[in-house]
Amino acid sequence: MRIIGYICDHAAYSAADLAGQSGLRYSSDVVLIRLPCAGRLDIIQVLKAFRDGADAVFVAGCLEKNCHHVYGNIEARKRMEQAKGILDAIGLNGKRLEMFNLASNQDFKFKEIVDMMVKRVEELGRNPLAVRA
Amino acid sequence: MKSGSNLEKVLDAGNFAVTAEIGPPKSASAESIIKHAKEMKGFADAFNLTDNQTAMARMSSIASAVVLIREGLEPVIQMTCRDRNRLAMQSDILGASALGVRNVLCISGDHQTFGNQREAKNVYDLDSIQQLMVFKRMRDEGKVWSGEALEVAPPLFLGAAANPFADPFEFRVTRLAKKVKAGADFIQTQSIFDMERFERWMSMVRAKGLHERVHILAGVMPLKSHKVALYLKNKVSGMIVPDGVIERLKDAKDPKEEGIQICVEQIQRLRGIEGVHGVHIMAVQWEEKVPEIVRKAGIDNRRRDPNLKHN
Amino acid sequence: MIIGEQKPFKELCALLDGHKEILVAGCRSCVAICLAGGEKEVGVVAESLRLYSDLNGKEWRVDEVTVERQCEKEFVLDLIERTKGKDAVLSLACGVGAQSVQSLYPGIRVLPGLNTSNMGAPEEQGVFVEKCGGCGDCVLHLTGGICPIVRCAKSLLNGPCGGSQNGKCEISPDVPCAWDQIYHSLERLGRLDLLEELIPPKNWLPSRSGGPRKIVRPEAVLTPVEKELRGAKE
Amino acid sequence: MTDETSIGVLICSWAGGKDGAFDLQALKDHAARSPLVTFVAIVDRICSSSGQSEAVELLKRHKVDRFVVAACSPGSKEPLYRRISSLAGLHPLGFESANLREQCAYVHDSPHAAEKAKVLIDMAIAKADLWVPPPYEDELPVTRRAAIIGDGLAAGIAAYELAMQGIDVDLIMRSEGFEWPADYLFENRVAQHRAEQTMMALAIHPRVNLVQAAEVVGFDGVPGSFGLMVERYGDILPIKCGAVVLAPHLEVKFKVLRGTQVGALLSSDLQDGKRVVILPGATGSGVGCNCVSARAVRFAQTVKERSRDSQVMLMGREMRALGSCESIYEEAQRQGIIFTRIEQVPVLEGESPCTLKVMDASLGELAVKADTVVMETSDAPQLPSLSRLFGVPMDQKGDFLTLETRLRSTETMQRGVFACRVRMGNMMAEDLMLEAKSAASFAAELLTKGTMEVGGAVAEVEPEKCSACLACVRICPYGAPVIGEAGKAQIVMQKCQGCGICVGLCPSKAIAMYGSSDAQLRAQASVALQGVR
Repeated sequence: MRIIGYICDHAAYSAADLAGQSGLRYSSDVVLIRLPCAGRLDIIQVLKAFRDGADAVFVAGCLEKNCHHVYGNIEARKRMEQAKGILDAIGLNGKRLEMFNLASNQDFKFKEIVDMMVKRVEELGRNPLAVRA
Repeated sequence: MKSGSNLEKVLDAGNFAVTAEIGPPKSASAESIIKHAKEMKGFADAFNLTDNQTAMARMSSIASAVVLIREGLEPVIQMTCRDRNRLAMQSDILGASALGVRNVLCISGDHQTFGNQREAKNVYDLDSIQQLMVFKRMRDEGKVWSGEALEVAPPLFLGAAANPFADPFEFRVTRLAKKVKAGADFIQTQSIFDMERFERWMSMVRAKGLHERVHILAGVMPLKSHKVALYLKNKVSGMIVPDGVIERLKDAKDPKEEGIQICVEQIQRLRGIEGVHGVHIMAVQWEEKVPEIVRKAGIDNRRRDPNLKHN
Repeated sequence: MIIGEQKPFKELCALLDGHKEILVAGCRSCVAICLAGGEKEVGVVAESLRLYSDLNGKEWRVDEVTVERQCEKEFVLDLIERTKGKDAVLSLACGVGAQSVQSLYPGIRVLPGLNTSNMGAPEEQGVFVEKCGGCGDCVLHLTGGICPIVRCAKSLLNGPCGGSQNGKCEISPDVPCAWDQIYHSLERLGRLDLLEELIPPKNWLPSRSGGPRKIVRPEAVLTPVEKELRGAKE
Repeated sequence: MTDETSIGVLICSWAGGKDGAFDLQALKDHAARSPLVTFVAIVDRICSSSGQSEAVELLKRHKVDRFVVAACSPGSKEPLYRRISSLAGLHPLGFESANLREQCAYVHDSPHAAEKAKVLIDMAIAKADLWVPPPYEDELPVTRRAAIIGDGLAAGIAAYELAMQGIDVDLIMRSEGFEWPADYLFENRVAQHRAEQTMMALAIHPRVNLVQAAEVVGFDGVPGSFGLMVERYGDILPIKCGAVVLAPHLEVKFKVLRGTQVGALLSSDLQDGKRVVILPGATGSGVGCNCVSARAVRFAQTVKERSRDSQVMLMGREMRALGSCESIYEEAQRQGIIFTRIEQVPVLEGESPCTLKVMDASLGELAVKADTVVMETSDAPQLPSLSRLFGVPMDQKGDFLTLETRLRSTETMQRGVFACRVRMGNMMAEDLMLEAKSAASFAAELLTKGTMEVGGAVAEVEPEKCSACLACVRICPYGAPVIGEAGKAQIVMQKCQGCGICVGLCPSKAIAMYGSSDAQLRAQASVALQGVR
């Protein structure tokens, strides 16, 4: 299984760090990619990740109205909503993609998010492209 | 005399005219028109035949008019700008005229998206004012719009609609003036429920002297229930239904009876307004009630007193 | 500018069915600005198609390119290399662009990826509204700078119909009544008198009634001599 | 491999945590197998001074042009890596990090952690390979001068604070003279005394240039060197500065809704109008139902003191009395001033005497009779025009919207422009002074250094791809993109804060981003997903 988490360099990255410092365990199938802000991400990157076989992708930004870059997280959410629609149309369940908002002290929530995405892949099954390999 | 129609005669003689609306059927059979004709004969001076009302395909207003003529009633054909370009309008008018139709109501028409064939393409080559201009030229100059002469000009009594309840309110009288200038001989208004606003509009009409240049027939509609009233109020653009009317229908033991009663009272009140030369009754899918309304309102006497101007 | 929007993804897939070598071609002009066919949308569509193909065993090979203006021959000719071996071009340009690609590459099927909608303007980021009907006989001087041809659902020329209420059109409470706007615009300009004039039936000849319209600027067209001296190959 | 790149990999000896979640030697061998890598070394605690020296030494020796640090979270370590990079003679931003501790050793069990560490290090190498040196200037000169705009206490305090730090200040005021505005309410008399002294000292401070009867009409330039156009007696005066502090004056007034005028209320015995109700104002102009301010309590006390047999009532949703204001509140209660907690905006019926229909929090619906109704109102008339001119948006309360979320409460979306919020806290003078001091200290931070850092992880437009669609101009929170003279977008580097929102949005893919390019993000994902398909 492979899950890509695009996380913003502010609240989300801090929450992930805190999760580490708190020793919260999560699946090593989850790989994080750091973004300057969730608003940096575009749909193409996400689609390409799925084409490479990612079973799920999640994006984590700051809490709404609390974004380090004012509203980059809202921009990201809109784009991810669009991407979910595309995934559904393609026939790859849009539920494989989620956007989350985190505060920098939410290490437990970070772990919950990761666990939830792992569980979701278990429910939905692996990306058909990944299984075929 | 422009057309020699009965309606024109009644109005020019200064009598209080009554017109009533008949909706042509979604049918290839004229049975329902004949039925309405028999019920209503003698209770109105002329009968409007709607043209694909609410943008739904129905029997054509001209064909329906011919059925009516055969039954001995006088038709007013309605013609929307939605469904015909100027060529079709002019040819249809020539044809209708040849078949004995004298009265035409020029209207924009409900937008096609209201109907049951939303995908249709509308025409709107002309608007209703331009339509009046074209028909007036045909009648008065004996020419088609481009100026080419007609062998025989159609004798027409030209009507137009007016909606005192649409916005911008201040413009509504200007628009009436434009219609008069364009050639309207008579006006049939949108259904009136808000009497106060209508009176305000009429006073503006009188201030411009328009009531002396055109015959205004005030539109009325009997309501079957408060639900219908609410629908008109909330869903139909350009309709104002006061809460008092809705309450009356809601509280009534027999809402249908009450609906007729309200309509009758409205007619009586409208009759007293200076410049109102008649009423236009739109009993949508309730045409059989027209005789009752006319009788109760005391305007069923088709014998006219020539000394009374629009009584 | 020209406003268009992408056809639904499923429709794009259906259009491409049976083709193998596909070029998704965008345009950097109007359709980029209306977020329908610029390089980013080309990327999204191309990537989506690849993913769809992989998942459904379509074996599409999807290439992508975006040109400066798909409506201009010179820019479209730059695609010579990119179109080699392709059996379909999915054009994310407006209908004009798609046609110019087809006319220059008659051997390749050009499929429209967009529905070209109208001539309009961005009202705010992400909102595009039709403003001009291209009727060929402008009346804005009579209507307070607001076009009744496209902004009125019935293209009326002599004022609002009876369906205008509270500034809204009868077709939907979301649609402003153009004639209400015209009225208020002329009111602000102190020219309500213009509304009293009868506007006669419109000449639709310069609109679509005259077949495809063509505008020729003689001073800009190269004369036969100029063409000869340039050695222009037509 | 990109042409002419050479990557060094430095693995911190503590990357696997103190207990060593994975075998560093194996990781080193793994990284060394990458064709992109010139050398790999395990450095003993890279953040220690010996570790830093060792890192610099290694980078120099192997003549690499960029490197990967595989260590703990880069969050707080990046300044250190910049130093290492600079000392090694490389671009200060020429490194990528692999967070092997917080994102691997600490969160995964050991066999998995070892595998994951390899992935993370490969991702960092792939990203480093595609690294493009960004435009970067860490010593861009800054105009060492501040412009403070506003009348009143906040402006004065900000100007004084900056002047005391040796910075020349232009204090641009609307008012003609320089007078101490009397309508500030202090919690603390010592603070009041100090503020009064400050304001007096300000007028004669050699570093403060008072620009009176002046209106700012133009603002341009870039952070670090702004230009203001100030209109004064019909003349336009240009002012150059490196930072701007916006500190408009908040006027607080008591407005009579019914009955006796304010002057009469405060000056003489009340003849009629004995029942006085004081209401809080709402945002805008109407009656509100929010917080009862200490100022309103003071006003009530004054009325009560002038006319002992009057009935004075304060209404509001909240009775907030912070700090020593608590004593004012208690004092007022002792004096017999009535406090009514209301839930909704009261409805006034009739003239004087009138009836207030209120929703009391405990008693439910009440009808209160009053001869005089007074409402506390506040207005910062200069604020909206400053908001427009400087591109600092206003919030719903009509106050400046600042970057509070970054714990930098007076920083705004415009770099180098700082704003004092006028509707903070209890509207006590101390609150305003805190805002002013905060803004001054941020401005001072920028100006005293004399230089600023520009560039790095910024966005950049490729003009030949730009459609000038304005999407970036409309979306950027910082106002960094503009349409340049060539009719294409360009990003003012001094304003860009590197969020990349425009990069993800641009419909023509005409904006590239240093440090997080499409290719780099793509490469990281590809490596992470290697072998999955």
